[in-house]
Amino acid sequence: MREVVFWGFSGVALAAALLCVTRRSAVASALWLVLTLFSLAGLFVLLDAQFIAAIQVLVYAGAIMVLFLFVIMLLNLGRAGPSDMRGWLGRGVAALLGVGLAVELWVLVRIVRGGGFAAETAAYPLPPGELARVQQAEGAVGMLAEPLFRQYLVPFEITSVLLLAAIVGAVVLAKRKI
Amino acid sequence: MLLGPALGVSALLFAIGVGGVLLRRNAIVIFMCVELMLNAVNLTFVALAQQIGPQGQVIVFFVMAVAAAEAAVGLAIILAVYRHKESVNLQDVNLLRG
Amino acid sequence: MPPVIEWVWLVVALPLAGFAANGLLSLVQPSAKRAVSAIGVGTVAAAFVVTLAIVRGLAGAHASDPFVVTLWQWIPLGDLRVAVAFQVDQLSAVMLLVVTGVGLLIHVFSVGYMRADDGYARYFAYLNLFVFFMLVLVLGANFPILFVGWEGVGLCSYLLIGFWFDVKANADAGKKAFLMNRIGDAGFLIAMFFIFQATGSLAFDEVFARAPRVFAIGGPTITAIALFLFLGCTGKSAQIPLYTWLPDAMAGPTPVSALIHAATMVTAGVYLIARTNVLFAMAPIAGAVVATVGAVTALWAATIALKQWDIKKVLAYSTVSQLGYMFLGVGVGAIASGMFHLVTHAFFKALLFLGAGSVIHALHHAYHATHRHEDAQDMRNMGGLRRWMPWTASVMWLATLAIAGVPGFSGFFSKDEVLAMTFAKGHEHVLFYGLWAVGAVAALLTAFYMTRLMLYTFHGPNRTGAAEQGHVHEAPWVMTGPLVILAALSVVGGVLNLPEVLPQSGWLHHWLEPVTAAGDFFRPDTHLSHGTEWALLGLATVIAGLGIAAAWRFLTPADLKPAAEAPAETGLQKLLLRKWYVDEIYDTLIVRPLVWLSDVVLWRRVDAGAIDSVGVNGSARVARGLGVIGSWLQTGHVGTYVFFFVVGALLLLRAATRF
Amino acid sequence: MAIRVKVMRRPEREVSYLRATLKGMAVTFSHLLQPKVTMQYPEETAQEGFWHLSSRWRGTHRMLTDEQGRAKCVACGLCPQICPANCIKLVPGEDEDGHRYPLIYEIDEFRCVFCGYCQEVCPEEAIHVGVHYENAEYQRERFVYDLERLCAQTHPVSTLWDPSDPRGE
Amino acid sequence: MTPELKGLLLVSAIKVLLVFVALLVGVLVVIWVERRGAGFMQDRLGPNRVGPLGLLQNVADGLKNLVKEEVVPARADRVIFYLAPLMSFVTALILFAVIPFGAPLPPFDVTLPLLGRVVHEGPIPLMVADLPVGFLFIIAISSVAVYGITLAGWASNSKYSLLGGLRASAQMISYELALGSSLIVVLLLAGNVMLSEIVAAQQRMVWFVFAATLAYLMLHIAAFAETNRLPFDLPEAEAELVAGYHAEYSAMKYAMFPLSEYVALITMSAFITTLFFGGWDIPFTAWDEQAAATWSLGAVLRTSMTALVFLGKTFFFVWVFVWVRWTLPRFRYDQLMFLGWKVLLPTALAYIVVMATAVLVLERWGIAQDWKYGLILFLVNVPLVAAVVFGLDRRRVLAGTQRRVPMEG
Repeated sequence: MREVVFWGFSGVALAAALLCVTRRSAVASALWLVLTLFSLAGLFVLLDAQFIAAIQVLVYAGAIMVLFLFVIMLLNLGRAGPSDMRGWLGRGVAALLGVGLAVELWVLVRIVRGGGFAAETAAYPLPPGELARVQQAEGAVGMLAEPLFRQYLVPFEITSVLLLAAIVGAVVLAKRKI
Repeated sequence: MLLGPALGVSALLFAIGVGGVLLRRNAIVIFMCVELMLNAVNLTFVALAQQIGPQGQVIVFFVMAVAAAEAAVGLAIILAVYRHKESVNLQDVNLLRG
Repeated sequence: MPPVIEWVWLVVALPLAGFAANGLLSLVQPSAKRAVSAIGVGTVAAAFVVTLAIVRGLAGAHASDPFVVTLWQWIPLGDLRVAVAFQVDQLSAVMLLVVTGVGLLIHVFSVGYMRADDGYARYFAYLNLFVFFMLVLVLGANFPILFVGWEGVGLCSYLLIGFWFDVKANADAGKKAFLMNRIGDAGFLIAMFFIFQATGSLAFDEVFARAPRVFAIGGPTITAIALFLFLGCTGKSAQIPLYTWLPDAMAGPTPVSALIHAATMVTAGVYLIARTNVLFAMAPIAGAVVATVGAVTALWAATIALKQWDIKKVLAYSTVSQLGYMFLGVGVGAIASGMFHLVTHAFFKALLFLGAGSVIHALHHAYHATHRHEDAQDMRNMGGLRRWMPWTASVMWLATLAIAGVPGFSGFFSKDEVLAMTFAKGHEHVLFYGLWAVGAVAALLTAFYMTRLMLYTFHGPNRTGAAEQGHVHEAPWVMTGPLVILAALSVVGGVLNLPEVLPQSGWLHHWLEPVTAAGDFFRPDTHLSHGTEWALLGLATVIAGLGIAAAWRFLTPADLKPAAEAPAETGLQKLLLRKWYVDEIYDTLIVRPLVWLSDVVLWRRVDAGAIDSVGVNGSARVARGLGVIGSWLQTGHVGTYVFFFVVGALLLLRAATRF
Repeated sequence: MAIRVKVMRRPEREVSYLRATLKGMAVTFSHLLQPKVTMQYPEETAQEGFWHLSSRWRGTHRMLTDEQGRAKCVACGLCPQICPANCIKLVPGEDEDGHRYPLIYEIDEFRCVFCGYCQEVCPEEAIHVGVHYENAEYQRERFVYDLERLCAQTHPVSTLWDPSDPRGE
Repeated sequence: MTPELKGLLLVSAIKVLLVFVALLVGVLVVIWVERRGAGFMQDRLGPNRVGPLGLLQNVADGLKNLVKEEVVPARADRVIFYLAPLMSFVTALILFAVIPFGAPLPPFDVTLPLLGRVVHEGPIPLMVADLPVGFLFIIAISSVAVYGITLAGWASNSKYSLLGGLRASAQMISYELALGSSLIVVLLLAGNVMLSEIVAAQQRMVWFVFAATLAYLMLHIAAFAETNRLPFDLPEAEAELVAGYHAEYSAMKYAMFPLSEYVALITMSAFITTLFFGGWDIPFTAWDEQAAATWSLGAVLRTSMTALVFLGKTFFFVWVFVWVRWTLPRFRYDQLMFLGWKVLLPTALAYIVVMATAVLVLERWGIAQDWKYGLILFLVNVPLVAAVVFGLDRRRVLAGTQRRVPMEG
C-alpha cells in the first residue's frame, strides 16, 4: 500500500519535473513545478515528515511559487513567443549531461546503500518506525522544535540574519528610490 | 522504509533540475530549476531522517529558509535586470563578460 | 532558599517597568511630570522595599553558599549554557542596598532638581533604566549577565552624560566616556573568553569552584585573566590610565553624577573584583597591580583636585581618588575593606554631589533670574553661601568631615581600614609600605582639597554678584530631605565595620565572609597588633586634622576674585589646573601617533602604497592579464558556466563513485 | 421634497476608525430590523394600498375623446412640433365641416422620452401622458400606439406641474 | 480486508460524504443568508420568490449557470482558464478536512449485511482527518488557494483580470504572514497544532478568545483578506477592475468562484470557532467532554448537541462576515498593504513575545493549565487589546498614507 502510494507520488513528481523543464511557457513551467512540489509533500508525509510536508506546501507552493508567478505575470512573460529553449545542440548537451548525472547519482546511491536499494544497513541509529513513533508521541511540531532550538540554535539564528539580509537586499533592489 | 527508492527519486529529480538549468535560457525558469534541485536534496534529507533522526528534517527547514531568501533576492535581481534590458533571457545578459 | 529570595526578579523588573512606562510617557505625554515622578520614584522605592525583604531573608538564612535564582536559559549553545540567573549573596545584598537605597534618595532629589527641565520624562526613563542595568550587574549570576548590566550601565551613562545633547561639549563628553569604556570592556571580554576556555563555564559558582583545579596559583593564565578583568575595571571605575572620562562626565545633570559617577556605576569595577576575588587571590601579581594602580590613582587624582575651580570637577577627581582607595583595598585582598569604603563613599560622595547640585541649582536660578551668563559651577563665583543655604552647608560639612577622615565619621573608619590592611601587608613585600605611604599622602590632600571646596563655596564673602544674592535660596524639601538622610548615613555609616580595636568590630567583614572566604584561603593571613592599629588610627586622625587645618590656615577666601576677573594661573598651579596635561599627553602620545600611524603609515604607505598597488591592484592586474588570456572561456553567458560546472561535478562524482 | 445636502467636514484629527466601524455595524443591524420598503409587485401594485404613484408620474400616452367617442385632437401639429424625441406621427385631415382631425396619429413609445411636452402644448388637452407603467408587450410593433389604441387607454392622466403648488400636494 | 480496515474506510467514507454534503448545503444556505441579509440591511426583502422564503433561489441560479453558454475569451490560455476555477473550488473544499465538528462518537463492533463484521477501535473523532499537522494544513492549503484566483486572472487575457490576479497574490501573501503569526500564540497556549488538541486545551482552560484576544482579532481581520471578502475584496473590486479576476468568466466556471468563496467563508468561520471559541465545546458544562465508551442514546445526543453548538457558533461567524461585508466600504490598496505589513505583522510579532513571556512566567510559577491559567492570560490581554485599539484609533494608523506627497514631475 505504502509502496503503491510512494511510486504514485514519485511518478507524478518526476513527470511533472520533466514537464516543468520542457514546457515553453514560463507559467506552465511554474505550474508543473508546483505539482512536483505537491507530490514531494506527499512523499514527505510517507517518509514521516508531516511538518515538513505542511511547510513545503506553505512555503514553497504557497509563497515562493506564488512569488514566481507574480513576477512572471508582472513581466508578462507568460506567453514567450520564441522558445527560450536552447538549440538542438544545447538540448543534446543538456540531455546528455542530465542523464549522465542521473546515472552517476543512481550508482552513488547504490554504492552508499550497500549494493541495492532494498538493503537496509544496520549502521543507522534509529530502528525502522522509530521516527513515526516519536512523531506520534511528541507531535509533528514538537519533534522538530527540540533539535531546532537546542542543537541547531546557532544555524537558526544565522538563518534569521540571512533572511533579514535578503529582505533588505530585495527592498534595495526593488525600490528605485530609497 | 522507503529510504532507497526515495534516494533514487531524489537523484533523478536532481538530474532533471540540472538538465533544466542547462536547457533553458529564461532566468526565471532557470531559477525554478534550481528550486527543483533544492527540493531533490530536501527529499534526500527527509528520507535519511527516517533512520538518522529528526535532525535531517531540521536541515530541510534551513534549506527552505535559504530558498525563500534566494527567491526574494533572485527575483528582485531579475526584476532589476528586466528594467534595464527589457528581457530576462540570459543570452541578453552578459554583464559578467570581461 | 528562603522563599522571599525567589522574588529577586521583582527588584530588577520594577525599574525596568518604570523605564518602559516613563519611556512611553516621554514619547507620548512628556508634560505629565507628576505621573513621571510617581512612576520613577515609586518603582525604585518598591525595589528598595523588596530589597529590604530579600536582605532580611538572606540574613535569616545564614547561608554560606549564594542563592542562585535561575529565570530561564538564555544562550543554550552546545557546551555554553548561559542562564538568565540572579545571584543573591552577601556581596550582592550590600550592593543591592546601596543601589536601590542611594538610588531612591537620588531619584527623590531629582524630582526637585530636574523639575523645570523639558526632558523630565526622558531623564527619569534613563535613570530607571540605569537602576535596572545596575541591578542586573550586581545580581548577575554569571559573567554574561553581569556583562549585560556592565554594558547597560555604560549605555545609560552615555545617555545621561549627553542628556543635554544640544550642547556639543556634552555630547562629546558622552562619547568620550563611551569610547574609554569600550577599551576596558574589550579587556573584560577577553578575560571572559579566557575563563570560558579554561573552566568551560561562565557561571560564577562553577567558575569559582573549578578555578582552584584548573589554575596554578600565580600562573600566567590566571594572572592574565585577572589583569584583563582589571583592565575592564579601570575603564568602568576610572582608574589610571582610563580615568579621564569621569571628570568630563560631569557634563550630565548633577544627580546623575551623584548616582552613576560617584555612588554606583563607577564602583562596578570594585564590585567585579570583589565578586571575582577568588581569581584575584590566585593571582598575587595582579592583586599587587590593582593595589598599585589604586594607590597611585588616589594620589594622582587628589593632586589634580587641589586646584580645580569647578565644584563638580573637584568632586569628580575626588571620586577618582576615592575609587583608588577602594582598589587599593581590594587589591591587597581586603575585600571587605574595599566594599566598606565603597558603601561609605556612596553615602558621603552622593551627599557631596547632591549638595553641590543644590548649590548649582541655587546659583543657576539666581543667574537665570538676572539673565547673567556666568558659570554656576565655578567656585570663584560662590562664597559665603552658608548664609542662604544653611541646610546644604551643614550637611556638606558633615560629608566633608567624613571624606576627610575625621574620627567618628564613616569615612574615617573605611579609609583607615584600607590603609591599615595595606600596611599590614607590608611585611609580605615592602611595596605595600610604599603604597600605604602614597595612600596616606593622598588622604592628607583629600582633607585639604575638601576643606578648600567648603571654604570657597560656603565661607568668606559672596562673589556671586550683588543682584544675584537676593535670588539665592535654599532648595525645596524634596532636595534637602535626601541630603539629610545621606548626611545621617555618612556620619554613622562607620558602625558597619568598626576597627578590631573597638567593640562590635568588623560587622561587614563577618557579613561578607562567605563570599571572601574562598579567596582568603589563598592569601597569607595578615594581622595587625592592636598597638599598630591604634597607632595607625592616631596617624589617620593627625593626617585629617593636618589637612583641614592647613586648608584653613593657608587659603583665604576673601582674596578670591570671581571667575570673570580672575588672573591666569602659573607654574604648578596651572599644571594642576590643567590636570597634569594628561588629556594633552594622551592626545600627543596616543591619539596623534595613532592618527598619524593610521593616516600616513597604514593608509598612505601600507594600504595605498603596498597593499593596494602590489596586493589589490597588482593581483587585479594579474587577474586582468590572466583574464585577457582566459577571456575566450568567459562568454558572460551563465549557460556556459553552468555547462562547465556540471561537467566538473560529473567528473568529481565519477571519482567519488569509483571506490 | 427638496434635496438638502448635509456637508460633512472631513475629519482632520483623531479619526476613530474602530468606533466608526462599530457604529456602521450598528447602523446596518438596526436597518436589518426596520420595516422593508419592497413592493411585492404582481400582488401589490402602485395603484392600491400602501403604495402609490405620484399623480405627476409620466407613463404611456392616452388620447381623450369627446362625447361621441372621437378623439379630441384637432391635428394642429403642435405636439409633433415640440416633441424632442420626434416620436409623434401626425397626418392631419379635414372633414366636410372643416373640422380638422388626425388621419393618422401614432406615437412610438420606444422613442418617447416621456417629457410630457405634448400634453403641455396641446391646446385641446387631447393628448396626455398617463400614470401608468405596466406596458410590456410581446412584439416590438405593438409599441407604436395608433390613434385607436391611444383612445382606448383608460388609465388616469398625469397632472402637470402647477407653479402655485410646486410640491404637487 | 480486516474488520478494522473496513471500519476505518466506512467511517471515513461516511464522514467525507457528510462533510461534503453539509458544505454544499451550507453554501446554499449561506448564499441565501447573504442575499437576504443584504436585502434586509438595505431595507429590502431580498430574494423571496423561488421556494419558501426564497430558499431555492440559489438552486435556480445554479441551474441557470449550468445551462448558460460558456464563453472563452480569444487568446486565453484555455487549459488554465478551465483549470483555475477548479483549483479554487477544490482547495476550498479540502480545507474543512481537519476541523472537528463534534464530540467523538463511541467505538463500535457490529456485523452488517453485505459488509460483514465492521470494527472501529477507539472513539470516532468527528473530523475527516485528524492530521498531526493540524492547522498548519489549513494555512498551507489556504495559501495554495491563491493559485485559482491568480491563474484565472492571468489566463483570461484581460488586463483587468490580470490586475485582479496580481492583487490577489500580493494580498494573500501579505495577510498569510499576519494569519500565521497570530496562530503561533494559539500554538503556544495549546502546545500542539492538532485541532482536536486545541479544542481539548480550550475545554481545560478557557476559550482562547479570552486567553489570546489579540490573536483572535488579527486572525479575524486576516480571514477577511484571505477569503477576499469586503472590506478586502480588492481582487474583484467591481468598481475599478470590473469584477477583477473573474471578469471573463461565465456560466458554471464563473459559479465556481463564488461557490469556493463561500466554502472558504464557512471554513474560515469554522476555523475561528475551533481555534478561539472552543470548537464544539458547550460552555459552562463538562458533560459534553466526557467521552462515552458505548453506544447509547445519550452518546448520540451528546454528539449531536455538540455538533449543533458548533454549527451555531460557525453560523454566527458566517453572519459576522456577511454583516461586515454590507457595512464597510472597500479599502484602498495601499491601505490594505499598510494594514497588513505595518500594523498586523508587527503587532502579531510583538504579541508573540508578550504571550510567550506570559506563558513562560506562568509555567515557572507552576500554575496548572486550568481556568485560572486562562483567567490570568485574559487579564494580560485586556490592557494589550486596549492599547492596540487605542493606538489604532488615535494614531490614524489605518489611514495609511496620511500626508500625501505631491507627485513629482
